Amino acid sequence: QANQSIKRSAKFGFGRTVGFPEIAAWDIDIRPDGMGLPKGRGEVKTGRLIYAKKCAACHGADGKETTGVKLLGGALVSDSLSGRKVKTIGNYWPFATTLFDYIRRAMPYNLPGSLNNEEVYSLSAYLLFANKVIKADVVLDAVSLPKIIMPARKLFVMDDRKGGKEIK
Amino acid sequence: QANQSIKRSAKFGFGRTVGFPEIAAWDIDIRPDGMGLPKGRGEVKTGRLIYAKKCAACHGADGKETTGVKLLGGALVSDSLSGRKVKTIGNYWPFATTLFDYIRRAMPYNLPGSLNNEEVYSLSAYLLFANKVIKADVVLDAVSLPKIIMPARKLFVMDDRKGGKEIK
Amino acid sequence: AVLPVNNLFASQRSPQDFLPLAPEDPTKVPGQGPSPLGKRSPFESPVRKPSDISSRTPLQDMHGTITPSDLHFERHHAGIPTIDPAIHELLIHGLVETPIKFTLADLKKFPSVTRICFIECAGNFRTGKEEMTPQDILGLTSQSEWTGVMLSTLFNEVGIDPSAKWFLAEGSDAAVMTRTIPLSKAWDDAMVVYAQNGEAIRPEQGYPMRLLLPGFEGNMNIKWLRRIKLSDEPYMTREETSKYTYPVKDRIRMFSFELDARSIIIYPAYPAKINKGYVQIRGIAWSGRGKVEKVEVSTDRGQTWQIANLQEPVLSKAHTYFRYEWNWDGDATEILSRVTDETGYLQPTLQQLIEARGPDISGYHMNPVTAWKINKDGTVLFKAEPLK
Amino acid sequence: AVLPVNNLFASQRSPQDFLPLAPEDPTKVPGQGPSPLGKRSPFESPVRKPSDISSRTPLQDMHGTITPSDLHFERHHAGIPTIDPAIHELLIHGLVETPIKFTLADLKKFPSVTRICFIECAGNFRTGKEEMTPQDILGLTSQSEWTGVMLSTLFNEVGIDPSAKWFLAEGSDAAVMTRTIPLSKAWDDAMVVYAQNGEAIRPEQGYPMRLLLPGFEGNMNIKWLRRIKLSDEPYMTREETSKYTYPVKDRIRMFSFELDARSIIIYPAYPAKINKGYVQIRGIAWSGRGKVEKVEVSTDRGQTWQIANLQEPVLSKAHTYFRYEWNWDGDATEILSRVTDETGYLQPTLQQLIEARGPDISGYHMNPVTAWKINKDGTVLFKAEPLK
Ligand code: HEC
Ligand code: HEC
Ligand SMILES: [Ca+2]
Ligand SMILES: [Ca+2]
Ligand SMILES: [Ca+2]
Ligand SMILES: [Ca+2]
Ligand SMILES: [Ca+2]
Ligand SMILES: [Ca+2]
Ligand SMILES: [Co+2]
Ligand SMILES: [Co+2]
Repeated sequence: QANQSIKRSAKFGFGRTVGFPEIAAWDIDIRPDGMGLPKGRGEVKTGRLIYAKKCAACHGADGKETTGVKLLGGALVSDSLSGRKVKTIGNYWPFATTLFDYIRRAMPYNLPGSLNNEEVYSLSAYLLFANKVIKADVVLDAVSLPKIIMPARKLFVMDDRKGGKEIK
Repeated sequence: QANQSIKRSAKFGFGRTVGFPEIAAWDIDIRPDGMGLPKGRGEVKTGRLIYAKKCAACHGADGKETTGVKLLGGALVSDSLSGRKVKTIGNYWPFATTLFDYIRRAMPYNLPGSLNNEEVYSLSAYLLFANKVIKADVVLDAVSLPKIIMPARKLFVMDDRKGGKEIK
Repeated sequence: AVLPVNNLFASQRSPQDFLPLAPEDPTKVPGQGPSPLGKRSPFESPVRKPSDISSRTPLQDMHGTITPSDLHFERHHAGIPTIDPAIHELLIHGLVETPIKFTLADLKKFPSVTRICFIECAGNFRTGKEEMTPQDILGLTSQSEWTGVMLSTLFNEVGIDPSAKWFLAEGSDAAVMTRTIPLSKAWDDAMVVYAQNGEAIRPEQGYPMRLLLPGFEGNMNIKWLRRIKLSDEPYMTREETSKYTYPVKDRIRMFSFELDARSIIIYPAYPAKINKGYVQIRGIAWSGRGKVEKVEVSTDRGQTWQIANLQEPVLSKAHTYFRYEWNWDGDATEILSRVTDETGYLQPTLQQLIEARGPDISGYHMNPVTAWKINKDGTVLFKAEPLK
Repeated sequence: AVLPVNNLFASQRSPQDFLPLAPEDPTKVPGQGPSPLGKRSPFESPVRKPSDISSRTPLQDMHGTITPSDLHFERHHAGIPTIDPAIHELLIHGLVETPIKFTLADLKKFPSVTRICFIECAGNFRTGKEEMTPQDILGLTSQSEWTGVMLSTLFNEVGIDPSAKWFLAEGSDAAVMTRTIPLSKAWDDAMVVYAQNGEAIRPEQGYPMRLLLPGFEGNMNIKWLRRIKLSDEPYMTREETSKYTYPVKDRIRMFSFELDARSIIIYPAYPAKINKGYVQIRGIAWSGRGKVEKVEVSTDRGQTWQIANLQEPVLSKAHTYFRYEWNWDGDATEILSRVTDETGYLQPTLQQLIEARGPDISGYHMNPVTAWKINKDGTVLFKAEPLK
């Protein structure tokens, strides 16, 4: 109904052209190839400390669900790919970059946007370690993080529904 | 769009059939031919007294507009057909039955439905007299009221627009 | 085409007014959680303009055709009654086989039907000064998605006597509002509606039920409907004789039900201020006689006319949104709109209406083309043409 | 088909609850005068059902297709931000010729467009017990008349690099919600909208501006939109990997944007109670892929199917109201609806979905035919089919 697609080369001229510094202030996204990852580095042991202080309250001391305890933020850690009942970073996340991006933009839930890049690298390292994706001594930075192959990566497929009659 | 006119002879059977007494309690309408007018009668001089008590506050002591005074209920009385600026019973109302019907259902504004039939006949008589439609000694009842020919009657015509292009 | 935030209600709210506090960076503060009922942003407060007897829809603020229910115009003659829907009944009697009373619950059992249409007060036109908004000029019209039962369904249920030609509809308000309507409208598209925009009809629009007569004078769409009486002749109630009648030359026209086609530009309109260059002209057009066929816009004082875009879907007896893409060269001018409906009727100028009806022309059924004056500084004023 | 007054929110309000006072005869008491803003009747109080993270539209109470704005479902991941529209800006950058920031006032200067469509959460399906209302089962869908600017208009303004294939959309809420969308959707029917049902968009729906992607997962219609970035590949954000993905046999399906066609009977439905005889079956049907082509209703447990009436106008990617006239003979039975959309897709049964996707079927993109059990006493219960 409303889609009179308006193609015009002439510009309306509304809005304000912006330059690099103003864009950079908002440009927080991270791609699977690492584009967007900032300078800085993080280690598992630092991450473990920050996690205990800023995350454990909502995600549990070890990031796992205990029977009978409802975690405010849900479980983040699982042991293997087999137990798919609880979807976690270890068994369900296809890209490690997503972890950095999401923690930086949205966590901790009560103080989103409060972590610095080093903290986010460290937390990512700790959570990947806790999920048995990386070893305890791996140091994460803009180069190493995107190289991590997540266990669940191979399970993900793009939508293969094509519309039409087929039930898929 | 929505007008799938549903003609069916079979009844749905919803609702409740009602008999005469229940209908009569609500059946207050009056037709120009007098159908619906109740028993009772009213005189100009009684009407004048009721008017002073129950109506004058909003419609003025003599029912007319005085320059500078805004009547809460507007003017009800005019002298002749010529001065059509203020539309009143005398110069603008085509049927006397309307007066009875309207006063009974809606007036006085602050206590609608509070007048008895005798009062309404009397007020109608007084207002028709004040508008020079009837003489001071006319007695109004179900027979005499519908016979009154209102001065404005001859001016009224049914809608003669026929739709289509014409501006009318 | 500057349409700054909060200018929408410029007439109600001065820039000095208190504005609510918002965090400098909303991405750093968790927001409020879900709730049973939503509220407007504290930065938006659209309002009707109330007088003693009516309130007007802020047409200039409408970006669509459905009027938010709490902004639907009001016109009542003795206030809004408070009605208990469990007690309220609708009586249908007179020239019928079986007089029946229906509760709201009864009505909801019948086949239901939904339609979108406008309701407009027959007295919807004001003029007089340049500083008038669309709301001031034409705010006594609104549009809703109505749901209820076809009146014909109810009439089939009570059984209509062949001698019946009219029906009286009566409200349950303190005016016990009454109008006579030709029976043919019941077999055409009249409805008794109990829902408005998906939910229960609002108190100002007749809760728990109202008559809906698409395209007919608003006043006839009796609210708080409690009684319908079939008759072989009209009742000549006060609202169809003393009111809702108007001089046409040396006569007074009564029983003029259909609202003739009309349109109004709602942007740019007073108090908007526009800039040179691209301006999207927006407005609404409607007809009580069917669909809008076309809307034309003039940006040169009515010398030439261009076709405006109509927002789909175009529905019968419904406000139809139109848009026209304009490049304002910065010169003072006047912009106007005129509608043609599917019966071929072209919205007249005030002059044409005066010619047709004589100089005593009054406030009812006035649908003249209205113009906005664009000043060189971009300010917009209503072209308030004198009635005589 | 008894639909008693105030049963609508039976689950929220018990009959013992206080009801407001109304005069015994409202024709004898002058009512309240006009006001700037209307209110619901004190006898009606429709409500959403809120949880910690969402609230559901009371579908069973909807008599039309437009959801009243304050009853539009909610789903947010960090609450509703409070945003000052004078400060808020939308940045479009990345693979563009000229990165530009637009204020709300800027957006309103562009050509505006209005369309009616639904927005539905991709996780909109709950089952589990018989005492579930349509609101409980499927309340995360609502419909509005949206107005704003075509995203293609804004993209033409910034100039899109030929290498761009995707765009990231980001919200200004505390979740800084982010999704990647194929660029083709921008050239098709994506919009940035600032108005909902005629007035400013509501805070829960993204005030002052949101992305509108007709037919796509609700979550992608980014609210409180502050940034769009053109890219040659998707970002794999948390919401398109950890969430809004679902097992299909031994794989996990991601980027499944279009919502397949579905329907639900909203009357009679739990907790309604019907009587023998005429019952109008009512419901809504919709498809993320286009128009509803037909809706079929079965009143015999799915053995035979009859065509339902569709409320006109039938719009693309829009809730479409359907009705079916039924005579209930008083026997226990099950009633069901199923929709076919204009692509020929027929709404599947739960069994068909499980066959297609495997036994690990999850909460996203679940659109099975749902049935209501009619008991001999006229009570209605949800037929809660087990997921495995
Ligand atoms: C006050 C409670 C709270 C705190 C503290 C908190 N989180 Fe969360 N977290 C949540 C909630 C709630 C969600 C789900 C948000 C949503 O609805 O999208 C979540 C989601 C997540 C997720 C996504 C899980 C998934 O499978 O999609 C990650 C990762 C995460 N948090 C990491 C962290 C880290 C790291 C910290 C500490 C820096 C932290 N959280 C602190 C409440 C919390
Ligand atoms: C408290 C104020 C008030 C009082 C007292 C009052 N009226 Fe009225 N009257 C009004 C108002 C206001 C109207 C216009 C109502 C409307 O908006 O439709 C009116 C209208 C009328 C009209 C219709 C005028 C026309 O030209 O259409 C008549 C006749 C009338 N009143 C008669 C009476 C009579 C007789 C009484 C006393 C029994 C009375 N009124 C007492 C306020 C009042
Ligand atoms: Ca980046
Ligand atoms: Ca009678
Ligand atoms: Ca009216
Ligand atoms: Ca010029
Ligand atoms: Ca959603
Ligand atoms: Ca049977
Ligand atoms: Co009126
Ligand atoms: Co969601």
